[in-house]
Amino acid sequence: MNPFLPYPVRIDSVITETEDRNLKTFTLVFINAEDEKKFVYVAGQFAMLSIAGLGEIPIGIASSPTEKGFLKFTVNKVGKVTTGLHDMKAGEIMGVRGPMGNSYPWDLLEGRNVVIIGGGFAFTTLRSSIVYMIDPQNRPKFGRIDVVYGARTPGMLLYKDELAQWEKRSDINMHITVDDTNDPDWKYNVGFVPTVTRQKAPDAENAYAIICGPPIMIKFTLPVLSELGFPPDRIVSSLEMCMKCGIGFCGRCNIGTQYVCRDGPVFTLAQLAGLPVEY
Amino acid sequence: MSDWEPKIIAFLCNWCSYGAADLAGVSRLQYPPNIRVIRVPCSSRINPKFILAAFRHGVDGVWVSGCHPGDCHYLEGNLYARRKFALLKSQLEYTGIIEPGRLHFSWISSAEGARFAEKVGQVVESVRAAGPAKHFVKKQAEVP
Amino acid sequence: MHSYTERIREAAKRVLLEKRVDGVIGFRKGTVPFMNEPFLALSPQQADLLVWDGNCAMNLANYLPKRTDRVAVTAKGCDSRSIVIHLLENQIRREQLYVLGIPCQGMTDKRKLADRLNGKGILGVEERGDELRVYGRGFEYSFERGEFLQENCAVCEHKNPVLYDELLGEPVAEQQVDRYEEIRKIESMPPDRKRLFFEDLVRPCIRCYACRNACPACFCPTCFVDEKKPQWVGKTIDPTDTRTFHFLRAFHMAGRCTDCGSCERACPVGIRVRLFTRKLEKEIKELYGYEAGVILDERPPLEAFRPEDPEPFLDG
Amino acid sequence: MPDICIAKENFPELIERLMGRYRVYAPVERGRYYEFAQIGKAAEADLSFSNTLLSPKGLFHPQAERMFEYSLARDDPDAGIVKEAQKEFAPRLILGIRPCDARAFDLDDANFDTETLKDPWWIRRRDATTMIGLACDSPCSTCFCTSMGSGPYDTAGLDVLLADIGEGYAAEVLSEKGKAALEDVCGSSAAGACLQVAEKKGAAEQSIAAAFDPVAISKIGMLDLYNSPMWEEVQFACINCGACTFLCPTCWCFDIQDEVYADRGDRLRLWDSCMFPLFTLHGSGHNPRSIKTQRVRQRFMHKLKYYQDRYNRGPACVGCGRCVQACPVNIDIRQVGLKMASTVSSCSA
Repeated sequence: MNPFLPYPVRIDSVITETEDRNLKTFTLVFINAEDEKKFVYVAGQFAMLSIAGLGEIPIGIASSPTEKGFLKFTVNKVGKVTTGLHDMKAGEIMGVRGPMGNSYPWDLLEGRNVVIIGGGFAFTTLRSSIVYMIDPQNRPKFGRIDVVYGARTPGMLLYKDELAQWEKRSDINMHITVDDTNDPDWKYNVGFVPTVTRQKAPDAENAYAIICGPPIMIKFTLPVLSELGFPPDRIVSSLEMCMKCGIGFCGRCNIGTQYVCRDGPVFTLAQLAGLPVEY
Repeated sequence: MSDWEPKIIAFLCNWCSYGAADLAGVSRLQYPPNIRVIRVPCSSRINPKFILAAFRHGVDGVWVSGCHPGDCHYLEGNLYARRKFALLKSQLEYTGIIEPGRLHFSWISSAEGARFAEKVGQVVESVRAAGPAKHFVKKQAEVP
Repeated sequence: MHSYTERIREAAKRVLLEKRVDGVIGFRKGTVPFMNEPFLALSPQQADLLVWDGNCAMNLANYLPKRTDRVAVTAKGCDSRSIVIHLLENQIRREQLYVLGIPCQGMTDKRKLADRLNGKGILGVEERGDELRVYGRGFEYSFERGEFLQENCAVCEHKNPVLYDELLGEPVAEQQVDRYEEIRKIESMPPDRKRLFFEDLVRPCIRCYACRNACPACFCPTCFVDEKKPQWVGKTIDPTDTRTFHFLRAFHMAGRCTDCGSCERACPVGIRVRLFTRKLEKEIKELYGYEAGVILDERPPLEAFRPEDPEPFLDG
Repeated sequence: MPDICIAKENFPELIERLMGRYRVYAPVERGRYYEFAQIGKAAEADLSFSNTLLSPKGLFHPQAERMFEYSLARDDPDAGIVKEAQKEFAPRLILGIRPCDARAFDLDDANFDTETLKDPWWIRRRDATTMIGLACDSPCSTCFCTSMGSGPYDTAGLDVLLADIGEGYAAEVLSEKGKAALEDVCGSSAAGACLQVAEKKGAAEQSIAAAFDPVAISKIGMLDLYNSPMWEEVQFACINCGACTFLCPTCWCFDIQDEVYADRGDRLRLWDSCMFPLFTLHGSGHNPRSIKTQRVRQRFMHKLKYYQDRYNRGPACVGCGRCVQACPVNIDIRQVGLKMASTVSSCSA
């Protein structure tokens, strides 16, 4: 098994998620059925998306292991590969390599309340986690589930249809927010993620917080979580790094002794405190 | 070999030589079809990287044409470009990246359609004489 | 001890104590023969570590761009010319600088010596005036240092600094030499020979960019080799890629290179990269009568023009 | 303990015979320098070399390597599918490799050959290669292998170690591969050479100066070292070229790049360097190691601290001294190591 060789996949659908058209969700289907069997993943892991002629990029898996028959990735258009990917259409061939990295600590999360805090386009592996947890098979394993998810405007929220569905459910408490809006029909929260987190004040008792988002959001939300009583070893975050191999060989994504691709990308705040601040 | 035709990239200034190409066209002047035109805002837009990239990608010749010195749309663009071209051409030939006859420069105004057509012929013949480019073409990296 | 060493230490301590500068950039004694380490002395105590000898070849102008503090810098002829280029290109302000000018007697070429000794391991080297004593396991030789100057020093026409606040020694005699004999030899080769010559020249290149980074005139925030959209040069050691790299690197130096030799000295595989830059230097001198870094009130040649500039690139 | 002695006069014949069974790589003179290259006849191998300018790591981890290839032709049904590039992994033998360089491959195994993930090209080249080392009797002034847990007669990573005993080589067979390589060699008993080899080994080790103690560094807290003010002084001279990393036998970091040639393309693996800002630059423009101090610190911390902590098998440095010789500005890992080893720990790690 060559860990550098991508599985060939076909793009099944492309959905433009946001009003700025910079985020698209790609649904990928394995060309060889046996490859799908080998690609066993857990929420919080990522994969290398490979486009022949352009290169590879590490992207968090947005689909849930409970969803069979496809993989979903939501990709922000930033560089050479992502721009190339945004130009691709349903039916075209590309590659997927993985799954990679650890995942959210599901063994520790079982039997706990889970608070999910997400901002902007960093909601992808959080979607995977939510879909996984609210699956009828899995829902009994978790206590209360709170989700704080914010974007700049209503049009910048990912997975809008699903958010609306989750809002209607009683087994998950959604706190959707936008920084600002003049949409008269907006019926959810307005305000930054840290503020909304403080307002909704999820109980830290027996709870883990998973937080993903832009650095500025994380910076201002962490003190709120501390105030609410979350200790550093129960605050979990997923890091981003420049990666080439995704399996700890190429040497660029390390923070001290830890390779973000292999030992991460998910770390607790307690773990990060023991590492250089180089991310 | 006999059916080889030179492939030439022509960087033409929007304000003069590109206009001359147009004029040659509407005047129904005949010239060889070997040039692929890239329109640039000024001959001083040409970065040495462009010319090297063209040769790396396998063209047989490159031709840059701009306004006559003194007639630059931006007043002095081509006056700066002259110094760059002088050094570039001598350095490319000095380092053996290209043989003489592959890289051409000219000044052609938008009124000189006939001169444009004539110049295309000269450039094509010169590149044809130099033969197919072989040495600076990146076909596939020579790696294990 | 080299006579300059004392003077540099004295001047460095003085400008530090007078708070004229925040630091002094010079060299401290190296850990291997023929090497000294560029060093920033921040206190009079550290100033006592500064040294000068024939192994101070690295162009210290390299350490000036983007500095925000005030620094003194020891400058040979070539360093001072590169400082002039920095001033012309707004990489540092004159008020920030205190230049300790050093009339230069040339830098030692360790490769020439290694060749003479057939690769015998040199453990130590001592300079006594014009004499160079080298020793190793079971040998000791004495040479005339003048025979082992770096190539660029041997043909240097600006040994004395062109710009300084203080000159730390009597000016040395300048020489008039033929700088371009070898360049003309290459020019006279037929095209195929030229191609093979330069292909062979850069064949050992490992793309470590030591030549690029040792150059004081290299300070683009993003180098052309790192540009991605589009990518102008491949990152492999394929001959097309290495030749593109060396060509464009040298071309960026046109009219800005002071032939300090740092690039060639830095190359770990010994590529004579000055064969690229010196041709440009020659052309510029012939076409525009310009020498880099000698005059402070004239723009470098590629940022200037004259109406009567020659047009040798036009056909026929 | 040497097993057999091979007379020098019989050595060319031995090389010729090895060339019948292996692709043989040996030190070859290239003007001012030596490099390991495949030889076509025994006389090309020059064992009188001190060491090669570049480390032999390129034999296992080439500076540029084709990993995969693909078609991009519109009418090709397989267009866009990345496929393995065909490569040759026929048996080969490296003759005359220095013990420090051979040990480097053992150290890099920690990266490329893990329990769960294996680098296929590294592994196949390692499997296909037999290494006959040559002990060092005249180490360079920049050598400090003995401080890094290696030595001029180190056997780590080797299949055979040769020691020069004047009229011949005393060969110590260290593995099955080594045994196979020398199976049809007619040499004399090495019993008489034991004492001589031990003496030479002692003398060679004695001639290498102590540098710094990596064990001391392993005991200092990672963050204490990371936050030490020493890095400001160490980094000043650095010009951020990649000479140290590219010459280093243990530096393994690489980049992956796609190259397109008309309607087909290659996925290449290329040496990369932590000294380059691009190494860690995110697509967003953010760079966790954007300034020189961070990159210089990363190089030394990786070699002397992170690797030690992660794998508990000494530093990722074999003391070959190439970086000391090649650094254009004389940044000397021996000095940096001393500074690191004398860093004060805030807690007893």
